[in-house]
Parts: sequence; C-alpha cells; structure tokens
Amino acid sequence: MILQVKDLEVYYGSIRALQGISFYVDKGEIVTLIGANGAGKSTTLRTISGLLIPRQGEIYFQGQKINRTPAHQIVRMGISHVPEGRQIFPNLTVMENLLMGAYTRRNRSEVQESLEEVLNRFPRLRERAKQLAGTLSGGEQQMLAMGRGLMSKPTLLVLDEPSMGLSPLLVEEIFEIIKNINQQGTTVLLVEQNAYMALQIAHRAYVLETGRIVLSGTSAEVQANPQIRSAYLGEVEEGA
Amino acid sequence: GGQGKTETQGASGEKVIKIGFIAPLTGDVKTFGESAQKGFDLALEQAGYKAGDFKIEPVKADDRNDATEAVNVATKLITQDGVKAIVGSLTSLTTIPISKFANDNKVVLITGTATSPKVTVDEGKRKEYIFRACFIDPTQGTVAAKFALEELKLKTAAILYDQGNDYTIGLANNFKEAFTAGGGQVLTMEAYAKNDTDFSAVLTNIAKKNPDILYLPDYYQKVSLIGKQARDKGIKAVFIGGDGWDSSDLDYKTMEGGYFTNHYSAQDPRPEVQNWVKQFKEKYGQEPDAFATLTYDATNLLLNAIKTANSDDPAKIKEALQNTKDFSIVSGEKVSFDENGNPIKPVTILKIEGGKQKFVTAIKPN
Amino acid sequence: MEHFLEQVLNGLQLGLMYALIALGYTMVYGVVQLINFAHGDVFMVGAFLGYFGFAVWGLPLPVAILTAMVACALLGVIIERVAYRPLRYAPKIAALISAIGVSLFLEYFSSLKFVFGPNYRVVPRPFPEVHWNIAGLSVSNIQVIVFVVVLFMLILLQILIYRTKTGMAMRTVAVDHNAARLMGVNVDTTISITFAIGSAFAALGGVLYAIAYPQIHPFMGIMPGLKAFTAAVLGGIGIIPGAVLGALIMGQVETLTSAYISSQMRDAIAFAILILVLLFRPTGLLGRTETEKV
Amino acid sequence: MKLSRNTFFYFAGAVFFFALVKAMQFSGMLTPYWQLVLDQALIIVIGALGLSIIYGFTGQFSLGHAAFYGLGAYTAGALDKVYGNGNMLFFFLSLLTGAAVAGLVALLIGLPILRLRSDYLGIATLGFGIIVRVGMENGNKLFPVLGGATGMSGTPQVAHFDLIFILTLIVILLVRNFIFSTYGRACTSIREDEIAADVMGIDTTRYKVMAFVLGCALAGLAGGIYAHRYPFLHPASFDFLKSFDFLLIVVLGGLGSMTGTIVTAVGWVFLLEVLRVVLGQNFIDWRGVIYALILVVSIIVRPQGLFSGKELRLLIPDHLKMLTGKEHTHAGSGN
Amino acid sequence: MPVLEISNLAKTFGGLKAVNNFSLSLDEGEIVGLIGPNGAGKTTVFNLITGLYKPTAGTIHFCEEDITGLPPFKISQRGIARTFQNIRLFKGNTVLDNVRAVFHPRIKYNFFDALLRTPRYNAEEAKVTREALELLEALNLAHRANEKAANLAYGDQRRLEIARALATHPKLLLLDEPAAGMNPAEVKRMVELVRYIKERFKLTILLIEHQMGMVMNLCERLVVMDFGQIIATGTPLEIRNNPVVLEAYLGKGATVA
Ligand SMILES: Nc1ncnc2c1ncn2[C@@H]1O[C@H](COP(=O)(O)OP(=O)(O)OP(=O)(O)O)[C@@H](O)[C@H]1O
Ligand SMILES: Nc1ncnc2c1ncn2[C@@H]1O[C@H](COP(=O)(O)OP(=O)(O)OP(=O)(O)O)[C@@H](O)[C@H]1O
Ligand SMILES: [Mg+2]
Ligand SMILES: [Mg+2]
Repeated sequence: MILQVKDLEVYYGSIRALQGISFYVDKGEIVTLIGANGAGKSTTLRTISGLLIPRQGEIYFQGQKINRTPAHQIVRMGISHVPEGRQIFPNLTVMENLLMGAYTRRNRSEVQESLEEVLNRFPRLRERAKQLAGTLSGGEQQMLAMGRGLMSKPTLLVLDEPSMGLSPLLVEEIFEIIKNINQQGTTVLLVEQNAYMALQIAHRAYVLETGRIVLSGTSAEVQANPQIRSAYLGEVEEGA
Repeated sequence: GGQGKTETQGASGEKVIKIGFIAPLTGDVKTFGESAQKGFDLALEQAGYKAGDFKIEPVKADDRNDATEAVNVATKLITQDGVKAIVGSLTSLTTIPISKFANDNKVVLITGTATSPKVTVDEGKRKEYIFRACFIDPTQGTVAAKFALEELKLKTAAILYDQGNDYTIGLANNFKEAFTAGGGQVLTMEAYAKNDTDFSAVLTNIAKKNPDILYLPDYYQKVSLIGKQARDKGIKAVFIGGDGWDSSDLDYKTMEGGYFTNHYSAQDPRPEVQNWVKQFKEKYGQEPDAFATLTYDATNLLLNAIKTANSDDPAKIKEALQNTKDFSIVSGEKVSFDENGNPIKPVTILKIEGGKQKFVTAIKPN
Repeated sequence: MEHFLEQVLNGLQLGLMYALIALGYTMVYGVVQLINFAHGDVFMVGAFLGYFGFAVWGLPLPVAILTAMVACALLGVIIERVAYRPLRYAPKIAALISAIGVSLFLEYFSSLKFVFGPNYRVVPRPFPEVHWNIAGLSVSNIQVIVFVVVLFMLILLQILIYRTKTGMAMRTVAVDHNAARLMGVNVDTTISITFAIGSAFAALGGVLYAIAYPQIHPFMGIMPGLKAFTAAVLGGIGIIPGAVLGALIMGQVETLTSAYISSQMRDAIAFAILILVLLFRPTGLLGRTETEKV
Repeated sequence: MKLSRNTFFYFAGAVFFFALVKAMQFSGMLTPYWQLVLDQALIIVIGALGLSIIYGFTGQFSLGHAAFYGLGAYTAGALDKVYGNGNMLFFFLSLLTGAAVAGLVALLIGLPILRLRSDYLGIATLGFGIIVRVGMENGNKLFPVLGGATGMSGTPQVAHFDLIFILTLIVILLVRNFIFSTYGRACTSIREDEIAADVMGIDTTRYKVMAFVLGCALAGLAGGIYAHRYPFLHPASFDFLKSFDFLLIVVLGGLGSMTGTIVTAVGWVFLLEVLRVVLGQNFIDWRGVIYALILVVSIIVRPQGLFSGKELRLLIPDHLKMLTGKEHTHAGSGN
Repeated sequence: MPVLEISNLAKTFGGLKAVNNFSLSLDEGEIVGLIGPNGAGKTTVFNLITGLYKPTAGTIHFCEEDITGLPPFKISQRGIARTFQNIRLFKGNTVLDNVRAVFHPRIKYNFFDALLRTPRYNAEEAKVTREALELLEALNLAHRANEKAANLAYGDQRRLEIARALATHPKLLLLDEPAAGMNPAEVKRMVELVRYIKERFKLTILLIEHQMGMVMNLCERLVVMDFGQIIATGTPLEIRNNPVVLEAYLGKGATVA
C-alpha cells in the first residue's frame, strides 16, 4: 500500500465537503475516483497533497503519516499533484514552467534527462518552449501541467481531470501517456469526469457521492454496476 | 482630561480658571508642538499655577496641525471643558479657524507663533479676543530687507520659500516688497513643497544668478537642508531668514555667516531672558527654540492679564490684555499691543557666528 | 548648455534617489501584489538606524549600514508576519489597508519620545564630501556612490529573480500560491525572503538618502516613498528595470520642471506626465500590455 | 408616487434619531463639541458614500477622493462667501454648484483615466489629487478669494445639524435608489467582471464614468457642507493622505455595502475624538499609535469589512425583500 | 438570409496566426459545431465575433449589418450572446442579479426614475425581476436565485452563464465548451438543455465542444478548424469519416456516444 486514506473529513468553513472517506492505492496501480461535479474528488486530492488540512482522519504515504505535512514537503516525499484547471504559471515560459516542476530536485543532469523525456512526450511543448505559458491554448496548457507534474519524477502521480477541455485525439493521447507512465512504474491516482476512459485504464475505482464513497471495486465491477452506468456513463435514459 | 481636578475640589474653595493649550502634539510637526508645550508648562510652573486669586488649571489638546481637528478641539475646550482662555495654536493653518471660533464664543486666545495677519483680523474686522506674541508676517520680512540693504549693503537677493506654508509665503512676499522698495533687486523667487528634500534644480538656477542674499524664510530643519545644498552648488550668498531658524537643531555649521530676524537674543542680559534660557536648560536639558520662547511669552502675557483683571471673565481678561503696558517678556521689553492684537516690540537681528547665535542689533519696526 | 547639463545631472541624482527606494518597492509588489505603503517607513527606520550607527554609536559606516539592513530585514519580515500574512487570502485591498495602518504605526510610534523622538535630526557626513569637476560639471562622491549602489541593486535583483531558484519560486508565488506549493515551494519562506530583501534595500536606501540629504525625522518616508512608488508605476510596477527607468524619468521631469517651467508647478507637472504616460501605456513604460486571454 | 414600506420605516427611523439628538441637545447631554463631531461624521458619511459608489460598488480604485471633496469645499465656500449673504437659498445653490464642479472635473478626468486598471488607476487618481492640491495652492493667482496656500476664511457658517442631517438622509436615499436600480446592477457587474459585463451588453466605460462622476459629486457636496460648517479651508485639509481616510472607511465598512460605509464613517470620526478623550492629556501622543493599531487589528479581524455586501433591511427595496431572508446580499467581497 | 456572415477573418498575435482566412455563414435556426484541436483558434473566433479582439483582416456581418470592430457591448445589444470557456460570472453578485444586470440595455426607465423611484421604475423592476426568475426557472436555477453566484456548484454555474446569455435576448448564441468537465450523464443533460433553449428562444447556435457526444448529437453541420483555418465542413457523419479530421482531431479510436 503506497497510499492509505482513513476516515477523512474536510471542511470549507462550515461546509463538510468530505464526510469520512477511506480508500487505498497499491504500488503500481492506477486508481480512479469518479463522481459528479461537487462530489469532493478535487477536495480529496488537495487534502492528500497538503493544500487542505483535514479536520478528521489520517493519510499515510509509504507508511508515513502526512495529514499535517505542509504541501511543499509532500512534494519532496514523492507525491506530485497536477491540479484541476491546470494552474500553470502564465508569466513564466513553457520551459521555466517545466523546470519549476523539478524545483525540489538537485541533480541537474537527472533533471535534464526528465526534461528531454517530457519534451519527447509532448512535442508541442518543445515547439513552444520559449512562449509565455499564459498564451497557450487550453489543451497546450493541460499538456504543460502534465509535463510539469512529471518533472518531479514522482512515486505517486495525482491527476485531477487531466482530459478536461482536450480534443478527442489528445484525450486519447493523455490516457495513453497515463498508462505509459504507470507501466514505467509510477503509481497514479486519477480523478476524471470522463468515466469511460478512466475506467478503461484504471485497475480499481472508487465512486464518490457528496463526500462519501458509495462504491468501490475493480474497474470492471464498477463499470458493470447499472446505477453507475446510468448516473455517470449516461447510458440508460432517465426521465427528462 | 483630569490632572489637577481633585485639587480644585479640595476644601480650600480656591477660585479656578481653566486655560486651554492647543498645539500639534502628534503628527509630523509634533516636535514644534512639544517645544511650545515646554514653554507653556514652564510659564505656568514659574507662576506656581496661579494668576491673581485664581488657580490655573491647564487643559491641553492636540490638533495634529490639521484645521478640522483644531476646530473640533477648540470646540471641546471651550464648550465642554469651559476654558476661559486658550494659548495656541502654532501655525496659522490651525490658528485661523480656532481664533474665529474662540472670538465668536468670547474666549480669549493668544497664540505664540501664528504669524498670519488673518489670525487677529479677518475680512477687515478685528477679532477682539485674539492676540499673539509674535510678529505678523510683514514685520520680519520688512525688517530683514531693510537690514540687508542698509546695514549689510547688499543689493541683490534670491528668495526660496515653501509654497504650502503661509508663514514662509508671508515673509517671502514682504521681504520682496520691502527689498524692492528700498532699491534692492530680487533676482528670483522660487518655491518648493513641504516635503521636498532636493532643491538642486532651483539652487542651480540661483547659483547662476549669483545673488548677494539668499532669503530663506522657513523653519530650521528645512533651511539647514537648503543651506547645505546651496553651498554645495557654490552659492556664496549671505543666508538671511526669520525666527523659524531659532533652534538648537539648526545646522549651525552650514548656516555660518547667516543672519536671521528673531524676537530676542539669548545673550540679552535682561533677567527675563537669562532666567528663561537658564531655567529651560535646567528643566529640559536643551536650548529653547522660537516655539518654546514665544509660547512662553504668550502664556505670560495671558497670566499677567488674568492677574490684572483678577477675574475669570474673558471680557475682562481681553480688556486687560489689550491694555497691557510695558510688560516685559523674553521677546521684548515694555511690550504692549497694537489695535490688532499684535505686540509692539523690536525685531532682533542675530548672526550665526562661530556656531553660535550672536546679537547684532534690534530694530523697531514702524 | 552647460547649465542644462548641470540640471540633467541634478535630475539624475534625484532620479537615482527615487530608484534606490523604488527597487525594493517594486520587487515586493511583484511577488505579493501589494502596495506596501509601509516601505517608505521602513526606509525611514533604516535611515535612523544608520544614523544611530555611525553618528551616535560610532560604528564604522559599512557596519552601521549592515546593521540597519539586517534590522530592517527583520522588521520587514515581522511586518509581513503580523500584518500581511493573516490577510494573504483576503481581498487585496485588505492588505493595503493593513499596510496603511502599519505605515501610520511606524510613523507615530517612531515619533514617541523613547523611540526616535519627533525631532528633525541633522545627519553628520560620515565621510568628507568630495567634488570632482568633470567637463565643467560638479560631481560629488556621494552621487557616485548612489549611482553605483543603484546599479548594484538593479543587477543583483535581476540575477536573483531571473537566475536563481529562489527567484523562480518568487515568480511562481507571484502567480498562484497553491500551484507554487505543489511544486515544492515553501510559500511562507519565499515571501519572508522577499520582504527581508526588500526591506534591507529600503534600509540601504534610507542610509544613503540620509547622507545625501542630511536630515531625518519620523515622517521623512512618506513623500520619497510615494514618489518612488509612482516611479515604479511609471516604469511598470513589479518590473525591476522599470523601477529604475521610472525613477530616472521622474527625477528628470521634476528637476527640469523646477528649473525651466515653474517650481510651484513641479509636482503637478510630474504627475500630469505620469497620467499621460499611463494613458498611452496603461501598464507603465515597461509593463506588458496584456490583452487578457478570455 | 407612493411611499414604499421600507422608505416609510427609513423616515420613521430618521425622525426618531432626529428627535433623540434634539432631546440630547436640549437636555445638554449633547455638548456643542459632540454635536460638531456628529456633524463632521455626517459630512464624512456623504463623502464616503461617494467613494463607496466608485470603489465599493463599481470597483474603480480611487486614491484621489479628497481632491473632489476639496473642490466642492472651495467652490461652494467661495461662491457663498462672495455672493451669498447667509441666505439659505444661496447655501443650497452653492452646495449644488460645488457638487456640480466636482462632478464635472470628475467627468473630464474620468473619461480618459478610467481605462486604467486597479493599482494603475489608483496611482493616477492619487496623482490627480496632488495636481488639484497644487491648483488650490495657486488658485489665488486666478481668483484671489481662494486664498491659495494661505487658506480661505470667511465662508458663511450656516450649516448646522438639522440641515446636514436632512441632506444626509436625502443622499442615503438617493444612493440607495441608485444602487438598487439597473444602474447599480450595471456598476456591480463591472466590478465583478468587466469583460463579461461588456460582452453582455453593458457599456462599461459609460457606467464607470457615471459612477465616478456621481461619487465625486457626492464628495463635492460633502466638501461644500464642510465649508459651511468649518470656518477655514486650506489645501492641506484635502491632500492625498485624506483620500486614504475615505478609502479605509469604505473598505473597513465592507465593499459593496452602504450600511457598512455609513456605520464606519461615523465610527471612524468618533473613534478619533473618543481616543482623545480616553487617552487624556498625558498619553495624547499615543493617539496616532493606537489609531494605527486599531486599523491593523480591525482589518485583520474582519478582512471583508464590517458589512461586506450586506445591507440593513431598511435600505432594501420592498420587492426584493420578499425574495430574501433576513439580509440581502447584492455584492461580493470585490477584490 | 444568413444570421451571421464571416468572411476572410484573420487574427494574429505577434507572429502567430491564431485565425486565418476564416469564412463561415450561419442560417437562422441552425446549430453549427465548431471543433478542432486545442489551440486551433476556436475561442479566438468567438472573441472576434463578440468584439473582444479586433480582427487583423476580414469582416463580420450580423443580420446584414457590418459589426466588424464594434465594441462588445454594442455587438451584444445587436443580439449576439456567449458563454465563456473559463466561466466568467459576476461571482460576488446573486444569481438573480447576474441575470437582471444584463437586462440593462432594454430597461425602460431613466436615471431619474431610478433615483426617484417613480411608478415606471417600480413597474419595470417588477417586470425585469419576473422575467429573470422565469429564465432561472427554465434553467432550473430559480431556487438559488438569492445565492451568490460563486457559491453555485460547477454545473449550476455553467447553466447560470447560459441563463445570463439568454437574458440579453440574443438571436445568436455562442457556446464555448459548455460541457467541459462534465461526465457523460451530465453531458447528456446539457444536450437536452441546449435543444430546449434553442426551441424556446428561437436561437441560432454556434457551439465549441470537445465532447463528441454532444457535438454529434446536436449539430446539423460541423466546421473543423486547425491552425486557424477551416480544414473541413460537413454533417457529423461526413466529418466522422473524414480522414483529415480523424488525423488532426478525432483520433483513430474515436469514441462516440
Ligand atoms: N474553496 C471552496 N470553498 C467552499 N466550498 C468549496 C470550495 N471548494 C469546493 N467546495 C465545495 O466542496 C464540495 C466538493 O468540491 P470539489 O471541488 O472537491 O468537487 P469535485 O468532485 O472535484 O467536483 P468537480 O467535478 O466540479 O471538480 C462542493 O460542494 C464544492 O462546492
Ligand atoms: N491574447 C492572446 N495573446 C497571444 N496569443 C493568443 C491569445 N489568445 C489566443 N492566443 C493563441 O491563439 C491560439 C488559438 O487559441 P484559442 O484559445 O482560440 O484556441 P482554441 O481553439 O479555443 O483551443 P482550446 O480548444 O484549447 O480552447 C493559441 O495558440 C493561443 O496561444
Ligand atoms: Mg474537481
Ligand atoms: Mg478555446
């Protein structure tokens, strides 16, 4: 178990966004969290990466308790979180953004290696290396965010809706990349609206509803669940 | 505010008169206000907090050198604390509005240092309850011009003044008028703003004109800065200024050789002067400046009037003040008031020499 | 002509003085997007500490300056901790109000008797002033020192911000704290460093200012602070070379206006020019004119 | 036009307050000093409401408000001094002229500079304030009556509580009516997102300028009243540091809240005077220190301001109340 | 008669030709999909139509009238409304006021009516409020009318943006990725919604969307852009089988619901 979350409760002011959720991620897995808008997926990820402090519950990463560790230290421990809405640095160039991803790494040649790797994965970014990131289109920004996330060579890559706003071709590509990254040994925790695709590449899935986990299992099991098919995959016609 | 209140309610049944004191005790000219306060305190202390049959109870207030606050504070002192007379405030900016209020409410007000003619006379009408211990703006400018022309025999002048301060504007304008009338030539008149620290542009212009005199009618801290930069620019002119120079914080080294008009000279052997300087030094460990001296004089003039009237009726105190005859204060022997509430006293001219103020002459203004 | 050149030199000196303050101002703004109105007052505290250092306690000048810089760096960090950090995620204007409060606090507190006191103090020259005559123009050693220091600060800041990791961290913090955190940046530390450097530079500026214009008092920071900030805006706020450019222009405008148009109108004309420049370049001379990407 | 229910209660409240003040005056509880402070507070309320429109509701950062306050003061003061004779008609005419002049100047300067954004706009307005101050210092060269740097005295002191109170009531009502109209909504949408407002059909330039002109005219009106209540006008009373006073009132009150602006304006004026009384003579030099501390602490405790975006029920139009709970929200934190 | 007629539109940023030689004509009542890879220039086209960007070349006619270079608010008043790729609501204002604000150009009382609360003001305010509430009702947001827009859930915010756009009484509605970040079930509901509003408000719609489920279901005609230029147009069926589009945009395994 590389990541374990126990009875997590998180509040925004007085709003209880997470109502006690527990789940785990094993080494080498892709685990996906799916759920409607506002279910608490992003909140879960933000709590894991230390941006939010839980009121209740525990988070263990590689056996270490991290629910009170500040975000900048969690990065060093090996969790890289690619946030929802990209959050790239618009006033930095594409290259600088990528280098920021390796902010915690000291070994220059290794960083250079990762950079090459990322630029090969996203040739578009190489073309735009000197452009200010703020003027990239939506999809380009998403690629940049992913690339930046990979630059820290994480043990656990946490992805929040990486396919949002991307063209179908790129969505496919992104999922390819995720699979690829995973095959090369990085564990992935993936939040996706695009439940089809997510379930296709994930080993296991959890379904979140208003701050609770309502279903879990292997991807196949979850995908087979009729309620899930209607609520998240839109396959059964509902009453208008 | 409360000091002394308990005493007044004591069994003695003494008669009490409250005197207000208004000055900038906070803000950027707090240092002036504190000097004035020292003068006020020392005067009361020397009088044993008594004038005639009356015990003096001072009520102090801060106006932050702000016209609005000054009016608020004067209203408080007059309508709430029941003061019968006020010493203050320091600058014309605050004293003009409170003098109107005091006069309307028939409370005596005497300012140590507010020089604008508008303090005592406005729109051609004399505010009967208002007096001052200093010269009005025209006096010093005129005397300085006369002195420069007749005694120093200097013929050309440049003037540099603060465009936002009516004290310096008043002196500058009157110096110019008198100097020109007396046959001198004002080569240039330049202004700066209150918070300026760099005067190099205008000083460069002045240096080119090479005047005999650089007239600097501002307070000590500003003229020190200007003087320094003027010398750096190679200006050889004699510096001349007004009572604003009178402070131990003046940069004596820079201002060496300059002359300024003042109310008195610390070397004047008169006991009033010597006592004042000595006691001030003893009590506060420093030399008194113009703010302290004039406020001290103003307070003493007021105390004398209360004693003479022996009444706490402001109308009577006002009468007594107006009729002050040959009263000796630090800034003048045998002082009386003219019909506008301005003291009739000679202007002293001092020279900065060897890092000290040196008495040169005293001139009676006409 | 020589006269004109002399005025230009006067303007240069004034401009460099503004640049001295504007650099720190603009750097802090660049990172935290806060008009730190207290900057001018930290500058004042620096001037006082420097003065006490070399004129009262008799420290050698470099030691006095260093002491002032370290003390002000600390002061800057404390101000940020106490007055700005609690407001970090509040609307920007809240921190601005806090900054006005801190500015007033430093002014009024400093003018208390047991602190610096309200007096205007004359600052003695810590070293003799030397004038050189170069092509008919008089140049003083103080002017040269100020020039060198501004240049040094400018280069140092450029290197710091664009060539170091800390600088990159600052630039990310400038945009988005959470995203910066996710990169492993310690946001609190980065902001503290920013304030420390900005305030240390303010102190350095303060001491030099007090040597050039040898008089200090608790309210001395207001006007230079305001002018320096204006200069920073003129050059494009948050942009380091912009601060110097803006400051030099302000210096020239003020000086040449005083010299050739009217000394009464100086501030009016200086600010009128500022407004005019902004109308044509709404984000300052070197500011990026960004069309917001919709 | 029928009086709506809450307008009725608004006036009822006003009458009650007025009666209270009169009773306190009569019984001597309200000394002329506190009366003056109250009058000053009302004057500041009017001026601050002006900035509230400009910044609180329309989001245009202005650091030059005191300049317009001064323009109104000088215009109204000089007019009444020269042409008036203590006559009420002239008093009102001069007030209106003062407001109009401030508004007109705002129009001329606002048209070009309101294109600027946030801090750039702030510094431009601040600069304009300094230009106005230089103008005041040299105004006597054109019109000797203005007195220039030596200040202007002799303005007729005809404003008193009754008049100021009625004017304040009217201003509050008019500002309320403005805010809760389509014009007010146009303004708040500009504050929230100028680009979206533009794309949704709102002429942003026009309403930014309108808000600026209105707000500055109110500052001018307040200035005019000041000139008739305080006997001396001096450029120093209207310099840029005074603009900060208006700004902090509006922010501490809570952006986008008239109620907040009104309460804080009154509170601010009284705070300064109460501190004077509380500290007594011996600690008077702590006044500035404590004032500064109160400022910092209050903004830290309530960064969104006292009433951010909330209004007293009294100020909300009836037809909106039916939709709402106790408090109506019509604005955000507007950062 | 075409509602919108764009000819040879171009926009460059520095050296980048974001839109180039772009021509498009929309007939009344059409729903046309504008698709293409990220960075193709789709949003830029919207920005050009709505006046946020001034075109480098080309003209835009709306209902026969040349609107090229008009300021955004005037274009809106002519009858073009839009939503934004990154939601841009009046966040601090209430849901109701988000909608009411944009009634502004059509309000029939003047400044003095407002200041004096004349009967005209009262009547008109009541009317505007009623209409706004009806719109919110139609988009299933009426129950949140007095909530701050910022407090709405993401999906509600998307719908509020549509409600606000409708409140300008547009003839032409430009939707920029309305279903972004929604799961397939939610996308389906969005499709229903767009159909519904198109009928009810008699709209012509230009739709940018990457979710093929939405585009293929809704649109009669698709325009595909790449590198600022149109690379293909046609019915969904044609586009789905267009090799160029497959290559540039859809990808081989195009999943279409
Ligand atoms: N900063 C915040 N302040 C207050 N409430 C918030 C904040 N962020 C999220 N919430 C609330 O917390 C709940 C969970 O939000 P979260 O962003 O985690 O949802 P999500 O599952 O990621 O949805 P989406 O698919 O829209 O990204 C929602 O009800 C949301 O409104
Ligand atoms: N304001 C701007 N300044 C500079 N470049 C810009 C600007 N706006 C857009 N661009 C560039 O124009 C190109 C087209 O951008 P646009 O946003 O129109 O793409 P898009 O087709 O909407 O993409 P997506 O589907 O990802 O939203 C991009 O390469 C982008 O970098
Ligand atoms: Mg999310
Ligand atoms: Mg787009």
